[in-house]
Amino acid sequence: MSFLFENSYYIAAVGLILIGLYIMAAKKNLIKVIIGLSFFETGINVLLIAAGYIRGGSAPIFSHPDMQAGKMVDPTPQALVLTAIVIGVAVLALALSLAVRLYEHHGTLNLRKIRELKW
Amino acid sequence: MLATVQNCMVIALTVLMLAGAVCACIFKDLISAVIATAFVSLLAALFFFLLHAPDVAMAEASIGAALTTAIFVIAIKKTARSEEE
Amino acid sequence: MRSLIAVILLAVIGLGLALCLSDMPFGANHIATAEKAGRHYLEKAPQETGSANVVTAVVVTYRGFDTLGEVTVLFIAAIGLGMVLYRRKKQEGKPPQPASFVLQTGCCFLFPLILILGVYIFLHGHLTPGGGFQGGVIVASGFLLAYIGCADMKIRHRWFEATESLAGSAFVIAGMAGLAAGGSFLMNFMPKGNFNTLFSAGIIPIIYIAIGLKVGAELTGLIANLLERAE
Amino acid sequence: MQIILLTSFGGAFATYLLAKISSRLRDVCAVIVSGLLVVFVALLYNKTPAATLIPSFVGAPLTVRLNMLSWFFAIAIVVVGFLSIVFSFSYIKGKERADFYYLMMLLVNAGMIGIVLSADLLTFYIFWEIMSWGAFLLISYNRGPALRAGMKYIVMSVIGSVVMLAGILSLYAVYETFVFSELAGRIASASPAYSLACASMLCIAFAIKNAVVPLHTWLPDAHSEAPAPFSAVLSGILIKMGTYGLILVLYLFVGVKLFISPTYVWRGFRFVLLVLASITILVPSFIAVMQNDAKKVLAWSSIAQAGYIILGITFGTTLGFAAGMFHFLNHATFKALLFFGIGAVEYRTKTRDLNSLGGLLKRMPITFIAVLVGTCGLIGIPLTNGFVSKWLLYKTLILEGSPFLAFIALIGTWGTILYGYKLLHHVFLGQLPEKYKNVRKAPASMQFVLIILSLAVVVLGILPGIPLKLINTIAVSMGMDSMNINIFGIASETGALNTVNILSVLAAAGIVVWIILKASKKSTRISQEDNYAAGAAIPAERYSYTVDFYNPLYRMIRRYLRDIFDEFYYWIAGRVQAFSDMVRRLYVGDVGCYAMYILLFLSALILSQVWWRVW
Amino acid sequence: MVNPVLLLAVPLGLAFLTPLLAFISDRIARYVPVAGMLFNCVVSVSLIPSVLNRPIIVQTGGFAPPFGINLVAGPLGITLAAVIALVGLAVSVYGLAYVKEGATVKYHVLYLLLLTGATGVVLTGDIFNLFVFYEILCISSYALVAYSGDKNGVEAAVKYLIQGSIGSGLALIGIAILYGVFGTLNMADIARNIGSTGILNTTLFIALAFMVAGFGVEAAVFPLNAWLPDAHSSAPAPISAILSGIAIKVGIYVVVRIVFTVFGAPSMFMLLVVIGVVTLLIGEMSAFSQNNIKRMLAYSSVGQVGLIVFALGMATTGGISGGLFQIISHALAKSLLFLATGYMIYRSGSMEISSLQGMGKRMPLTCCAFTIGAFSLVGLPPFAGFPGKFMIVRAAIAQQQHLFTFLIALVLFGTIIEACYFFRIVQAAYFTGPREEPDAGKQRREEAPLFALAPMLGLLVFIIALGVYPEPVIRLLDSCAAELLNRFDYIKGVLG
Repeated sequence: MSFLFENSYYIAAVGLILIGLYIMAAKKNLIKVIIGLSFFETGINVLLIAAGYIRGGSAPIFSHPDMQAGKMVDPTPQALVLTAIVIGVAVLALALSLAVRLYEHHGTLNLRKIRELKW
Repeated sequence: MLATVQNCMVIALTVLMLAGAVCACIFKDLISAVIATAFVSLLAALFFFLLHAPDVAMAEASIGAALTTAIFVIAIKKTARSEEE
Repeated sequence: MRSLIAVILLAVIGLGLALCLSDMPFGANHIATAEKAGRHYLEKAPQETGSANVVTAVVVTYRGFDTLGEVTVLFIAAIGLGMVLYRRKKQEGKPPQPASFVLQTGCCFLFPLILILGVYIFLHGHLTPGGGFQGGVIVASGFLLAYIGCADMKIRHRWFEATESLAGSAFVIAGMAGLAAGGSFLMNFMPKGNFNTLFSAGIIPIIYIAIGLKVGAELTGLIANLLERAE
Repeated sequence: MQIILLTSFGGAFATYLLAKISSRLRDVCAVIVSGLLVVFVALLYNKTPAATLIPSFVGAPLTVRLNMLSWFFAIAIVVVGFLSIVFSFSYIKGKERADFYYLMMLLVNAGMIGIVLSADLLTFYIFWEIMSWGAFLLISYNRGPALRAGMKYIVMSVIGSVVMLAGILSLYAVYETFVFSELAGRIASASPAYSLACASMLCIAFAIKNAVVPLHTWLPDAHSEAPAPFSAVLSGILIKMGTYGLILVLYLFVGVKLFISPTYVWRGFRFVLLVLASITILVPSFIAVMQNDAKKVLAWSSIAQAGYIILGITFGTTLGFAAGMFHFLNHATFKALLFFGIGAVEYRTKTRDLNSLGGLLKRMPITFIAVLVGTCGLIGIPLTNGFVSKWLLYKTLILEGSPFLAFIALIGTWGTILYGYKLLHHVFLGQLPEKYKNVRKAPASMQFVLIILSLAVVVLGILPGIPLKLINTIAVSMGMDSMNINIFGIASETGALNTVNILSVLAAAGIVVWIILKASKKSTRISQEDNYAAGAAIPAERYSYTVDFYNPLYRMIRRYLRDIFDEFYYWIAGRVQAFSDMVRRLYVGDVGCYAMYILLFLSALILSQVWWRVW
Repeated sequence: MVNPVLLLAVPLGLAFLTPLLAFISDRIARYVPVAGMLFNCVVSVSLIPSVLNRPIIVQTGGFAPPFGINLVAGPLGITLAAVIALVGLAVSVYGLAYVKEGATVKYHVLYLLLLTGATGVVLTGDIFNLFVFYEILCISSYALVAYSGDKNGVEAAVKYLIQGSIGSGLALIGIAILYGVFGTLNMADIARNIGSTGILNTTLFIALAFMVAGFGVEAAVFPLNAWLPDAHSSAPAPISAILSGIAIKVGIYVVVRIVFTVFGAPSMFMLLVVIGVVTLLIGEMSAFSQNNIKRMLAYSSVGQVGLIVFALGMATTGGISGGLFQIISHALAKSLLFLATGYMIYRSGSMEISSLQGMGKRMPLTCCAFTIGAFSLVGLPPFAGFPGKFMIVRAAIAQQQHLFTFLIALVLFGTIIEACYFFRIVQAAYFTGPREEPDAGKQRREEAPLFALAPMLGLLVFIIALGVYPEPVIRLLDSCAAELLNRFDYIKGVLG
């Protein structure tokens, strides 16, 4: 149980990453694949934030003058995750617009059927 | 005591989150899957908050839960709603 | 069959990740020593940047270059989306169905409030949680609401394009000004002001305003593009 | 030296550029360039300049030098090059892309000059490659079947150059130098296995270019499909670059002392080369008999003649070396002559099919005489240069106790006689087909070339001492015994050769024959139509042409003369193609699969670390 | 001396300004990439002499390296930046003529940003910043592949996007692990923390594995390169040229930088070598029986990537500078090939090799450019491909190991296959098709426009110049190799 207590954030992160990858590798529908991509990215973000957490720390904002720097969580991963989230949404938007275009051309989003480019 | 409660809550959230993800994977109706995705994003935002990352939590909530879902829905509206052909 | 193979492969990858994570126990103080960047930021950010929100300090000054790149990524996404959905001839789609009265009124009522919230968030990025991105996204969601609710609202793309272009250029110009004034790109060359007040932290609020406007305009343009294509 | 290279390369491009202005200017420029080259090379006789082209190219200088050996080759190159350009004058006129043709001719020529001038392996390789791809473009020039020939050529050529590269760099890896003179001293002391490996790699590369038997398959197609002037260059000179390379390897790097030393390794190596050379003489000679395409006959004959050269050179004695070198020179003259002659015929009749030609003796007399002289040289009839070199070769083989090889070479010569006569007869003798009634003489520029080369064949046959003197100098410079040369031949106890004696004997025999002929009954001339046909007049198209000329022989040996190597190579190529097609199926087009590839790669890495800790 | 950060800031600023300029006139916007790349070209070339002695460390925001993001303008970075700018300049000039339809302004903006991303990747000294620029590069190439909006383009873009985002996600996991272990993102700092253990522990290795697998997607090494033939064959010609010439090279750079400088993992070198050979063989074999010319060129890029990775994996000065030389020569030659092919396809309307018949007559200069590019790729002197291949083979043989002897035999086998299919195309272009009378050829000539020919000829000049006199470049590359091999110098240079 204590293992679960300790690592539930990590479990959530790894779980999201793996589910995301599974969807991307095994699912046929392009929208599903993009959903998988978004899970994958969310999982990585959770992983990064969890890696930057320091037990007993507070948010890295000096909202009161008496706050101590020693008692704060690491701000760097948060900055990274901010960037990563925005990159994620950019990729997602582009992917969805491509999906719309793909649907116009092929009339389907089934990736098993969209195989004109091969060999 | 408080710590234990919080831990249990985190475990419950984890289970919920992964369940949501699995649901999104299983659902044949893409709109439902997208809603599940939004739910997962929301929980992730909650996680960020619990991990003392309010900036990220805000970003994830507004982007992951709101904006992404909107884009998904718009895109699904223009394509096919159901996963099977 | 494929699912099975995928599960096996993912199990191996999960195992690898777990092995890694066991090396970085959850909650450990990995930035205990002073030469770690995280520790440095926490301890020095208020003096060096004048920002109360350390994350903002990191995002805008210490790792400002990342942020510039990130803004660029969003810019690329907006432009790329426009390009992918580009249509040679603008076809006249059927006029969108007007939303119900309740929705319309609600949207029109909420729209300015959301905009104000967004602007507030990116103005106070150096003081409270939030910043240019969050604010920008909120602004964009306001516009999304307007698009859905107020169907007759037509905002010309050119304004968004102009805004994002100007804001992006402002970011780069601010960086260049730092290069000219302080000898290094994106240098926080302006006076730090009083700690924990609105007009403090040098160029951080300026950059965050630029980012907020840019992100808002880009995401709005993105949604507008997608929506237009839909109808 | 730099002037030579500059003229050759610069001239090639200048010609191409001038061609854009006018085609007349192009012709003039091409002739001037190739003529200048002849002059320059001739002026450098007996001089040994050396120069550095580029002080450092991928860490080594590019250097050139001239010595007797390379001068010997260079003069042959520039002369044949010059003649082929002159010959091209009318041959190429009115064909498409003539500018390009001239550019490539001159470029290939320049490449070959570069090869013989180069002082280090790197320079050698660079010029070798320039020559190879230039030749590829020229071989493909005629389209149609030429494309296949060109592909075959370039694939084998690339294989050859790749092997050569490996050989060169293996040498470099140990000795850290490309320069011939530095390598020459050091290899002798290397371990036999290592030097054997390097030598065989280089030998394979050169054997491909020289078309030694298991690696010869590109040559028949390439020679027959290339434009006639280039066939002459190809056969006369280009494949002999392989010979030059072999000489470098065997006599310079390995060293003649080591090469003919009785150690196990080198004896075996030499034995293999000798056997291959004799097969190269024997089999292609008879395959040539079987061909019905004039240029194919010559092409197979080139392989066989190259076999004589290799046989002489791999023998390793002064006499053998002299035989090989002299035969190289002779082959360059008479084979170029034959290709030019057949080219002239092709130019006028637009065909190379022996069965549909015939009786052109009256129509193209000069061409006939030239081809006659060339064939005599090819067969080795006294008073032509081919006789001298073959005589030297037999002498060597018999004296050094390899009568078996001499016997094989003799059988090869029988084959040569057969196809030589077939060629001559099918083209020039017999009946003249209707459609060639109005064939004109070859153009003047072609005749000029033919005459020059015919003279060369005869002069070299009567005065073999001129080149032999040179060859003797080369042999001595490479550490072999000297021969006693006079202008009419060799005067020594073992291999006395004097063309004056032969000349007088022949003259006497000729007179005797003439007297006998005079004294006997006069021959009567009979009209073509005057043969028995049951009283009916034979229509012109039913004239008996000689189609299956050597039918009994053909039936006898056909079974043994399949080009199994060619078939084998095609089989390999087919396998490779099929396998490549299979590999291509890896990219299935399903993006889920591709995602799996990525995951597979990652998990394989992780698994290997977690389980076996390999990294 | 110019600050190297301008190499990134100026094109970025220009790209942001382009939509504004487009309000004034589309014509001005078209010239923005040309201006940006010209600037980069001049700046990076002028920086080369000064970085040869010691790298220029550029701080951003005025913070010392482990705390702020820094750019490391070492010999390797600046050389690659110069190559990027040079090829980018040529291709952008080509784009002026080629890109006529569709969202042209957006095309030019994305194009400029793609190259900026590539420049950022090679210059940055911070691993997360590298990731960001890598994403700029990737995302703009996803979009540009779909530029024409036709069936194949969109399909290829979708496939590319999916694989590319899996790759970048995996790389980000690797970065996260590294940060979790060391608490720093500066590459030099990470390298210092890793030290010179030689053998990595499991955690570090897994981080490395994630990063290699992630960045390897863009580098297109064997199991990760399935996107490449699709994307390169479906993109518009200038984008294919950039993807083949620049983007995959940047991927290779990232992998090599991580393996050599950040981790200093000698145990991975052998893996690189083996992957390189496998990639080479599979690429060349797949190209062997292709009928679609662009797809064939794309597979040939795979093969070349294999060769480059093989060379870099040898981890000797000769091998690395050979590999880098091959990067440059391949960037020049392959972009030349794609540019030439672009107009050939434009004129013939088909990508089948058989449709190239008689191109030698119809577009002689384009065809000549194609031929020389092909010869250079095959490695024939006197073109740029020769010194590269020569150096690689020399370095491999100089290893004097049986394994390398075997591998080099495979590599040379691949080269032979490559020669086969390129020569086949050259033949098809020149020596097939209707035979024409010399006079009739004049009116059927349809040469590419001047703006397309000029960059091709420019690249051609570089190819020949490099092939004839490669020495200055090799000397430069030797110091690049030294930068990669001496990671302690790198660390000291950045952290002081």
